[in-house]
Amino acid sequence: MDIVVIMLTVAGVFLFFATTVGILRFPDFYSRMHAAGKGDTLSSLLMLLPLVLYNFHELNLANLLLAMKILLIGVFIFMASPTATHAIVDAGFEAGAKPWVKKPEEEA
Amino acid sequence: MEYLVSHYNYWIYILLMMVGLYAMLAKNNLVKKVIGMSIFQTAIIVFYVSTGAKREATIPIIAHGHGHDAAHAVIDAAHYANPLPHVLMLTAIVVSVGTLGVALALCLGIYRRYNTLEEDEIQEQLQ
Amino acid sequence: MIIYEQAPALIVVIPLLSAFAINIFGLYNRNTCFPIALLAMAATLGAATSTLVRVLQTGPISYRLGGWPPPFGIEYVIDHLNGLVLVTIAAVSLLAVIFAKLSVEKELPEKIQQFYTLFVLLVTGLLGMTLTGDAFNLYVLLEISALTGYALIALGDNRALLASFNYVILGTIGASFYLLGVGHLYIMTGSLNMGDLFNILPALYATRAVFVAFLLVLCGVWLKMAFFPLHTWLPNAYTYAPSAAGCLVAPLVTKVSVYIMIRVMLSVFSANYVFDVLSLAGPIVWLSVAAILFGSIFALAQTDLKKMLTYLIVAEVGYMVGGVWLATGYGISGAILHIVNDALMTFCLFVFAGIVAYKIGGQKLSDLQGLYRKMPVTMAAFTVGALSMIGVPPTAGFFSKWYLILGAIEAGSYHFMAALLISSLVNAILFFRIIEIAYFEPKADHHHGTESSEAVISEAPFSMLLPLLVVAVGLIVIGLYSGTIVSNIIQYSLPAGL
Amino acid sequence: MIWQLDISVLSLIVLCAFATIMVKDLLSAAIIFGAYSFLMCLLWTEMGAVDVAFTEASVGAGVSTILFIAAAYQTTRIVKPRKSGRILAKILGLAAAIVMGLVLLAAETNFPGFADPGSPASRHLSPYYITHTLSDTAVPNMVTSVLADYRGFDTMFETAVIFAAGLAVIAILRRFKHTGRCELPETYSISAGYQDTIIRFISRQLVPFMQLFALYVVAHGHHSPGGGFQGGVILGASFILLAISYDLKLVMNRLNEKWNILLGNIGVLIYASIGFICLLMGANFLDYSVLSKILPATDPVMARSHGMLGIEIGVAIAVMAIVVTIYLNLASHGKLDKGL
Repeated sequence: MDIVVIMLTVAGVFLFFATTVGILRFPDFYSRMHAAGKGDTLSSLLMLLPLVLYNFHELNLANLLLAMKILLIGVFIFMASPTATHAIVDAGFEAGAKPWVKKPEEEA
Repeated sequence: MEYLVSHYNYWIYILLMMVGLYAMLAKNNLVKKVIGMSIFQTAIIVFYVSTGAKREATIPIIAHGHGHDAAHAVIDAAHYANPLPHVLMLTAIVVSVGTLGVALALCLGIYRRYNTLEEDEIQEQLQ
Repeated sequence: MIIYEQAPALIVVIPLLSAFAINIFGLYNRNTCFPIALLAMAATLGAATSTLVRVLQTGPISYRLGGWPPPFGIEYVIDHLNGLVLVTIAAVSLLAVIFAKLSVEKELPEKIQQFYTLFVLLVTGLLGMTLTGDAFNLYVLLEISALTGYALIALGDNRALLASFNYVILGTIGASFYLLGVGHLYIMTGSLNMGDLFNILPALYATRAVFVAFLLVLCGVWLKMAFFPLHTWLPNAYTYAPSAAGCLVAPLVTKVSVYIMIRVMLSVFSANYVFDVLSLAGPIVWLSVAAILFGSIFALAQTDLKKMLTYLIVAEVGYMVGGVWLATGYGISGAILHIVNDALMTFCLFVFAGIVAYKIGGQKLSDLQGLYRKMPVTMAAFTVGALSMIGVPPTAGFFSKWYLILGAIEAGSYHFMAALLISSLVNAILFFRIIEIAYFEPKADHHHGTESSEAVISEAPFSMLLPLLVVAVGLIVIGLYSGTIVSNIIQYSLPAGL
Repeated sequence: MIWQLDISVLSLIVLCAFATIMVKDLLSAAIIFGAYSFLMCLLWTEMGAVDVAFTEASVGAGVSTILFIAAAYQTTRIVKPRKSGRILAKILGLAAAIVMGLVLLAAETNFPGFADPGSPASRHLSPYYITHTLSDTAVPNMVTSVLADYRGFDTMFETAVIFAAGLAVIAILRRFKHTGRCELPETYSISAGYQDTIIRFISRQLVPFMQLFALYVVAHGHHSPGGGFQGGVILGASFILLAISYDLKLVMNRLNEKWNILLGNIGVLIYASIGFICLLMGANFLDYSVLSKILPATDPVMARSHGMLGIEIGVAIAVMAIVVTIYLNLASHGKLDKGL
């Protein structure tokens, strides 16, 4: 059990790290939001799951309720985070942010 | 080291207060002044909350406190953080959001009249 | 007798509940706002007076809110000092609400309902600040009166918004300093109740933290009362406020801050600590001398009636702060008496300015020409207020100044005495200038100059005249009875040993 | 109390504070200020002040940020550089800040150490609250019991402060000239401008859950962090979410201006009237224990608990209405027609 918890947490932290790197390093607005939207959602979930599992060390009603609450947070993040990313991208599109393309002379 | 661990909170709150006060007095943009005001107020909240913290103590909610028999359980004050500063700061947060609303409303009104948020430009228009 | 026992709570609860009543009924019919506000203020005055009478009969009262014993719950403490201030606040706000009726209908026809609600809430805040015996509760009420004050000032036209914004920034710094000072006291003692702090603090008088706490509270209150170097928000804010709001805010807010300063100095700290342990009295008296001179000189330079009055407020705040810090019995009595007198005098003059704005429309001194002919009653009442401001017997202003001067002599602060005399002289020049202008007819080169010499009497409406007359009579009556007030009320609020 | 964590969060906070006041764009400043508030929540949770953290999360990070954004949207987001020759204010501000910092630093050396269980603040009043909250009021969350009962009078005025703030915003911004009373459209219609279906759909799905959660926070404040204020802010936030993803009209259809003001009044009135009823029944103002005479099957202790629930509901109603009012007025410049 503990091993699973640790592995999931480490995976979550790694993904968070990758997201951050992505936000900093990607070339344009859209790909940065891509990193933020996808990476953030999954890594948050990966951080919450081990918390749920960790709670089951001692199985009783209170812990079960707590686990339910944490899962609800996960559901909320799953809905809200991509929507927020979508909204930001949408706003960026309306504001006229140009997607990054390879330099024309390279293509030619 | 011992001293640092037991006093770093106070240093940080003083630093935040200085940042806030500087922004309130020296910034030219009115909304920036309001932001400074919020920082100033949160700094005071940090100070108060620091007074309520207690080593080896948990959050100020009595565990397993449901029902009437719980009233007879022995409660040790050292196990729970000090609730009083928390209560005071709830009030302070509410007051600060009220002040924030009023200050921003004034900013909007000023912008409606002078069409700028910069203090020096408003002063020029007044002269 | 529920009413009798619960009067301390009722003083605050009546205006609070009526504020909501005004707002709810005002949604449906705007004409209900004024009667409710009037009734509420009258009932508040009744409760305040009965409380003061009870204090005079039985000594200080303690009222436990929520029924909890003092250091744990919040406590109201009414003694002679705040009983007197309470009655003053309640009386001035009753008169102000009478004055406000027509003025609001003319200046703010759209926002009558908001105006009265904010007005009554402001009074609630001021009364609560005066009543409370809990240092943190005072902060909350300070913020109520501050927020409503910002809004009332911002309702005015012409530059009021910017003035109000500056007031928000500086007022928040002041309130936050007060809060931080209370926080310093809390971290050192663990208590928030003023009486409790008074008992615990003596053991900690030697620490720097308590000294800094005192400084912070003092600076916070000074910002709120616009004491000299920290006064910059006041003149603009009070000048551009609507007349009806100015009549409430200008007389009361600074005075209540002075009361808080006295309360903190004498009931949280002690006279012994403040005057003997700290060596601040000398510099602060000098500062108040500077405030008096600065306020007087700037008042002399103004051509706008209201702005002149606001600089006079800055000078008057100097009187009271200096009087308290003289650290003599006479000085403190004079300062406390001056809280009452100055509230009435400032009210009188601001009501006059409001009537001028209502009838004539302008606030420039030159607009006042020929007023003695046009409004003899108004000008008579104004003259009483002006004489009191100058300090001519038997008006009230003379007696508080007399006590302050006696205090200055007793303390040997001759510079403070000199400043008082100079300021009286400046006031005399100022007000005689106004009276002179008002005596003269408008220039005959007016296109209907022949008609104006007919001396048409067009007095202010009765509801505006009434508060002015009441307060003018009040100034003389209080002047005549000031000996009684000092020996029966103020005497008991002095710290022992002075 | 993990001081390493504390210090890292605190240094991030300081970084955010500097960034907020340095950045040349008001929108960025608002967002960074939101991050600052969230870090504050983290800090306070870590110090054991869960209720304060909860409030800061809903108010500081949520509503304040939205208000800043609305203000920037209605005015301008550009911060112009200061004109030359106006450095006096800067020097003055810096001097004031440094003097204040030094004075506070001088006082700080006298303070008891951080989180010292033997400090006066932990020994003088607070043990009474901690040990008596259950026997006096039957409320395990002592923050709630101190807030609503021992110091309930403070809280009443705190609610009055927020009410006054809402009223002040109306008084300052609201312009009645255009419409005598609120004009509502016949049927709800999507306003002009590009609006996204995904955002609308998700927001609409989330709103009921947010409101349910808010009610839970209000009702469960006796046993867990939360209470009337936090619940009210979340309720208000659900309306703000609707206003952002759709438009102001949709919100005004459900909660028009008159109702908003009325609810704000009613909320505080509930609080004050409960106190007043106690007074009429012969006890002191806000002494809920006397309510046991009129509430069926309650002893004075439970009456206190019920009284607190009553006032929490009042606080929640008032705060919700006022938060919505402030937002609507700020976002539409007082015209309440359209906005962010």
